[in-house]
Amino acid sequence: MAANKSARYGMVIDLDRCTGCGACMVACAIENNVPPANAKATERTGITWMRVHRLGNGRPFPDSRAVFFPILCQQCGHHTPCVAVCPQNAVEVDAATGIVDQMPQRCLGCRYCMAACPYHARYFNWWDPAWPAGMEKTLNPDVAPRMRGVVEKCNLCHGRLHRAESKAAAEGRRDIAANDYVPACVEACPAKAITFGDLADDQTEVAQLARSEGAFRLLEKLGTESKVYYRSERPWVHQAVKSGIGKEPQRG
Amino acid sequence: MGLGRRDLLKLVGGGAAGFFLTPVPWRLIDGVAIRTESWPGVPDPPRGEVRTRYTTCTLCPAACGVRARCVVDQPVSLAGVASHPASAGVLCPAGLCGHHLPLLPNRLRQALARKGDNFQPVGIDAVAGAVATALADMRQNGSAERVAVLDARPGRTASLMYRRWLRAAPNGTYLLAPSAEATAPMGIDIARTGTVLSFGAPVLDGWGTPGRVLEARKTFRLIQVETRQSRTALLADGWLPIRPGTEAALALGIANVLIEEKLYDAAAARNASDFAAYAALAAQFPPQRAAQLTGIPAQTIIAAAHDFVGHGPAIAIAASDPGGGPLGEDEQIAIAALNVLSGSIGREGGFLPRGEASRPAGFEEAALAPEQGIAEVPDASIRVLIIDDARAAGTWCWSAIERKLAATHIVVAMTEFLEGAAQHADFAVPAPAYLEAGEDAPAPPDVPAAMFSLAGALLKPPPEAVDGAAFLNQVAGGGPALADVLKQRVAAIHASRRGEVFHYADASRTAVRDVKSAADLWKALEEGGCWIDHQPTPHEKPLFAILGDAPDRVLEAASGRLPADAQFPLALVPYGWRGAAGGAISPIMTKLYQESDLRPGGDTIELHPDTARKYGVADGHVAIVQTRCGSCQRRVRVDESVMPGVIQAEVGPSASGNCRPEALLNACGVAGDGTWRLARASLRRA
Amino acid sequence: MDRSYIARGLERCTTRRFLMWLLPWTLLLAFGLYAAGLCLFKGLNQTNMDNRFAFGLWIFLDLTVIALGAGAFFTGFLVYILRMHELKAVINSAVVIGLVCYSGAVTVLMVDVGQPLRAWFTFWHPNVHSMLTEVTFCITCYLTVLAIEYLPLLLKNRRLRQVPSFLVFEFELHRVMYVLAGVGTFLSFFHQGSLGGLYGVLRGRPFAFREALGVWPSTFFLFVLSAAAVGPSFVLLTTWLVEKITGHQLVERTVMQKLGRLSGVLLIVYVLLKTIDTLVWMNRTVPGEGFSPQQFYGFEPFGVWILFAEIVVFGLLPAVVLLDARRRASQAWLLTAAGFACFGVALNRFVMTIQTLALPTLPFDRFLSYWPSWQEVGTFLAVVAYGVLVYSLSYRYLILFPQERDLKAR
Amino acid sequence: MFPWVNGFKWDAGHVIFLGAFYTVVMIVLATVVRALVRSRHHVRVEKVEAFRWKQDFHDLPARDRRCRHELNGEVDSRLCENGFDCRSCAKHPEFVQAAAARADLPKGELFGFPMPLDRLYHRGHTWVRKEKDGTLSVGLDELGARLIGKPERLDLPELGQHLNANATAWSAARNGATIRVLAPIEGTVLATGGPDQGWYLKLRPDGPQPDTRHLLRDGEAVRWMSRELDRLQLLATHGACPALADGGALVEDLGAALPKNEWAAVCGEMLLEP
Repeated sequence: MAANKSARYGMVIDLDRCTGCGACMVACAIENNVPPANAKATERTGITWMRVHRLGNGRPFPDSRAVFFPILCQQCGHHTPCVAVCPQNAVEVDAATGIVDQMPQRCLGCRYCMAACPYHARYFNWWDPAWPAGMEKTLNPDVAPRMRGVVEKCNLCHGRLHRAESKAAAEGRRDIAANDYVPACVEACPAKAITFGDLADDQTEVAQLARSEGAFRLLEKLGTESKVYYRSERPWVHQAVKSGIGKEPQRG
Repeated sequence: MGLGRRDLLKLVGGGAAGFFLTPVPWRLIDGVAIRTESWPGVPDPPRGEVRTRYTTCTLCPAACGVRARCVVDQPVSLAGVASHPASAGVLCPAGLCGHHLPLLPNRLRQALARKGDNFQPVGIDAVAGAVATALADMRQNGSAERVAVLDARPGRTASLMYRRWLRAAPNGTYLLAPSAEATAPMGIDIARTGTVLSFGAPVLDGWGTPGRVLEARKTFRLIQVETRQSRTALLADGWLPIRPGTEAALALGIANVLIEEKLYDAAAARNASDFAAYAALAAQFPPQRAAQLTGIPAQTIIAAAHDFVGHGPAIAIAASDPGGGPLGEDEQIAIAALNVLSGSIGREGGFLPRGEASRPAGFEEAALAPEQGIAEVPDASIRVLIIDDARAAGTWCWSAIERKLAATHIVVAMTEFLEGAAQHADFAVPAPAYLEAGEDAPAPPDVPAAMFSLAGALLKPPPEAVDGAAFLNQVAGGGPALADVLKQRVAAIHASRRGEVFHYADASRTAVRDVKSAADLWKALEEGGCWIDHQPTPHEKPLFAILGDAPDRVLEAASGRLPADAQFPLALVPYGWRGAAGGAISPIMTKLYQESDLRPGGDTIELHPDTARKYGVADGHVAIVQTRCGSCQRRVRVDESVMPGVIQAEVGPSASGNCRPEALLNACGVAGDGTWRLARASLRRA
Repeated sequence: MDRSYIARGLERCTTRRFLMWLLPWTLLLAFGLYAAGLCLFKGLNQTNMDNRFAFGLWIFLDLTVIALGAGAFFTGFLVYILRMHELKAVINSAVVIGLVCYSGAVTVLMVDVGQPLRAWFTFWHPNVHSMLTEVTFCITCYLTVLAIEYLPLLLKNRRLRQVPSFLVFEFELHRVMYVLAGVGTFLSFFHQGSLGGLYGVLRGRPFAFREALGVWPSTFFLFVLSAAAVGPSFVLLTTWLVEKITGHQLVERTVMQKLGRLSGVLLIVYVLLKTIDTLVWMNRTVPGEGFSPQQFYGFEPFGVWILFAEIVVFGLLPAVVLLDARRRASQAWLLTAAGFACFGVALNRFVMTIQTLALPTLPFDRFLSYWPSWQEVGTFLAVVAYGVLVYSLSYRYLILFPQERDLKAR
Repeated sequence: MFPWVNGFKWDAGHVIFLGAFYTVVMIVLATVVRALVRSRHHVRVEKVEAFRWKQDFHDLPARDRRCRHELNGEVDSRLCENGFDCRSCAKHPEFVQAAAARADLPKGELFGFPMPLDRLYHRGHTWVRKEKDGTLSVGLDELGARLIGKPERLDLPELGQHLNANATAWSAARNGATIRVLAPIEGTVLATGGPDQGWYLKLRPDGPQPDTRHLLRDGEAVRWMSRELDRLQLLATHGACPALADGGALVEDLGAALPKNEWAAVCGEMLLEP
């Protein structure tokens, strides 16, 4: 995969392997300096770039089944909903990587992009980012914390991409090595449910998985060409995804 | 003159206008835009040299390898160690943010002594003094009361030191935590297992060594027997939603099928001295009866039995759930017996006897106090109780321990936080936190091969903090330091010339016999490595009794733990998740239970819609759960996946923070053997 | 005592009574400013908005208020461009209403964004493809225009016009008013439209997304039309309200009916196009995005009734009434119809903003509920109070209704 | 925003959008600046009073802007467009010719309301009298005098100041209101009098033969005055005041008779101040 030849980084998440442990969410928060919840925060005001949802089959005990659905920015590749709406170009699609990048330093917090995102993958800083006293020491030096009142979201661990790029540069390589750039959630997943890589390169495992039987994307018909694929062998999961909205979730 | 002034004004005005036509002011504004990034409330991450250091996780018995990314000396993120022989490059959520624990604001930084209901600062020597005088007093009038160490993390070198110290102490008693996983007598050769029949063990959600288990998941079939639709149940190949407290009945039901249909391993059965008695017991539980008791259709039971032995090697496990507590001893017997039938004991893909890293001289079993369960100690018999790592004891029922204490007693808690059992202690002694203690990690409970890894300290502990060994030395007035004993042990391992060293940094392995000196081995382990013995080879299967002395107790257990009770019609099923069920956790964990609904949280109960309707509560209501032993208040979540007539209650952190697990655990009541898995309960809206 | 500030020949209540009237509104304003202050200094966590309900009460009311404020540009357009002189009777009042609505809306928007200090970024790094950019540019420009249009009214104050330069400036401004009216119309057309586009472009919100006509979604034009349609109605209602409160007749009845008729004509066109749009949306847009329209109306309380209410009860009905000269002649019918028309457009804005966000888009989504916090309500009340105060002061000291004196003389 | 600011692209979108934006800004700016410049100019050349009258006249209700020839019965209905300055009116001479035939001898009073015909009347209730010495005296007519009565303060122009027709000649303050009185004709102030002298100003006309075509005379003046009395009565009765209570004789001092606000309004109406 290459940073200069235009790559299309994406991932395939195997829903049949995801145990819903939440390691990805924790690893993501640590990697990207996402602050702990304010005491008043709820599951609707928190910040979870990576968030694992639970989708039930809507049938009662003992036939009820559920699957865990990790949702992160789907990195839409075609009329990316959030990019077009941002009034001050705070969202950009990086041509080299295909990553949809949010620039918090330019965001004024109008939240239009959040209304635009059908995957609810964007999060607003409702509070000042606060770590318990002394815990600022544990912040990742590669990522700047965001201020109150701006929107943020998953950028496939930009810090790690830069690290990989500078490493490649230091070693005089033009392309970054596949295993040098792995987002925190992918690295952390105990079940190895997430496969990450360059979708543009047919040789990569991720590209093949994305084309494999049982792979699908959310809201495919919107034509957003998202670069996050899911796969499951379970027919009811495909059913539930096709039938779209309209089912109350089992939890919450 | 006036004219002059006008000209001047014109000049200034024109100049100003002209200035605004140049890029300069706009450039300035652009700069200002960037400046707005610096905002009072936003902390600035510390910069500095970035290093990678290695250690071993001691937050749970899994002892996963840890790769720490440090800025200078401060870890900023933790990750697994790729291809680690046990953890296979995996850390659990709790492990991923373990580096936050030493920095938590509620960290205990000096010794405290109880005064009435609250604590006051006190010197550690004063604590040691108090213990010493108590011991002296006991020695003097040779009382029958005991000195006990309750070890939340048995199997460490420090545990050995406790046991040796207790041997010398009056009626020294070494107690295992009620739900200690680490003490399993046999490891599991999971990589080669064909079928796992799990009775409520959170196989895929923090059981044994997660990395190892999840890696093997591709190859074994999983049948989950559990009341709750746990994460494991969701991903299992088969889920048997069982009526609470009837696990033994199902085990015997399955045994019945296997014996009736001659599907069991006759050879293995021959090694059991009391197989006939066992068969007779099983005969009392034909599928229909088992079905009645467990609520699982007879056909399903029969199918499960076939499934179980269909793809060998097949193991049946009944490990504990950190919140739900272990199954009762008798259930465990009934379940373990299935392994006799499947012949999985002592064979590849089944249970293999666990090896142990060589011990230094002076730590032979004979020189140590025996390991005992709390149940084995008579009530009101403990005069001095020292609890090691009380934080990990966050999910013990204090009532189980309390009843063992003598009328006059001293309870000393070695702990990093005033959490869990420590809240009940007379003295709380600050202990080094995770990443601060230079200690060893016990071999993972499910790994058959002996393992030994150092959990090297990445951080300096607070000046006041002392580890358990040092404290006991202070009490006894002298003794070896933990570090020295560790060195001795490494030397012993080196001397044994067995096994190999796995280096975290480059995933390479070196045979111990190729390691020049004990010092080199120590260095290798301290820089990040673990010693692992060869896989133990299957050996001659010894004679043993399945039911031991407890056939009628097993029968009783199998007839159902929860007799119907008009006053308390519901079954209360507590459960927890490893790493968060205990006391203090990283604030980042709020992502899991507060900022998302991934984990219900320790302030909720889950009910089936019908149950909720029946008791007049709805989603979001606050309800009071009442049992014979106590009650607790929790928010209701209605969930169709819950078994009707069951209250699921999570033991863990909660967004509201006002809910401590004790309230629930004590409400659960404690069985004689110190387990608290189930209770009869009633429900009403608060 | 402030006699000398009040134009000669206008009857106004005593200063004391006037102050008594101002008092409660001032208190309300103070309270609202406190609420807004909380949101500004403590952050938007003071509101009940959240990541899923990213927009709430404020955006809904902004859209509504701006739609109602459209009377300013539309009346201006009719008077200065189409030369409908009889509407001169309400133009001044319309300008004040417009000023109040727009300045109020912009203020609330300032509180609504997370980083008001960076509001100017939109001008600095404009993304010309964003509807919000269009809105921001147009509204700020138009607010300036409104301020300039308000100036002559102010300068015409009996005291101020004693100052020679004011007098002359007012005279000169008045002569170029048609230019400003033209610019205002241009700007209003675009921002009313882009306000509609705001939600129409949201491909990710199938409930709001509409097919594009040229570079704009159909909602762009529907919003322009509906705004123009209710503008006169709202002017009509306010005029009537002021008459009721002050007890003076302010404009000829014929003017009111004229306004009503204008509303009716535009409204009927709007209802027609809205119906077509809805049909296209149901049969083409929604299925194309992999949903079925029923799915959106399956969640109580937002059933199909809301669609019916919006188009028929509060659209077609008032339009028909306003177009019927006999009904129009009756004050009761006229005002009720105008009221319905305004409510209908408010309902439309509500559906576009609140209902859109409440609806789930993913299989594991829930239908969300949202209730504004007191800080949100307070902030909006501040705008209401501010509006009432500005209008009251203008009514007392400026000449909002040129016909008033003559009607009194009769 | 600008080519040198980060994010700007020379694509159609930017060019069109920002182009339109700058155009709008320019137009608005230009309009305002123009208005400012022009007004500044006018202030400098003292056209203020002219503008004031222009506006006042524009703001007068239609019924107060009737053409003198309508009052005179020469035409059914005609509105004045020249601010009552017939000298700049194209139609005026035609009317005069047409009326020339009709000659009548009115008497110098109207239901006991003195109306000396030795002077010319202005519609702002002032009169002009040519004196022997060629100067012009200016005063309030009987109606005006009774309206204003004894002012508490009187702001008379300085000597030597030049007045234009329809500019503010002087203003009188009473009952907390100021009433401005229009100059009937242009000229330079030679002397100032007051209510007691019977005249207010003595003016030197601009030319040897001052043009007084715009002023009312003889019968025309009488007819106008009678209409003015009707108007006053209308206003007064509207305010329910004792103006003509005793069978038509106008009270001596309306300023005292009417309630303050009422009085101010009536003065405004009668003295052509909107």
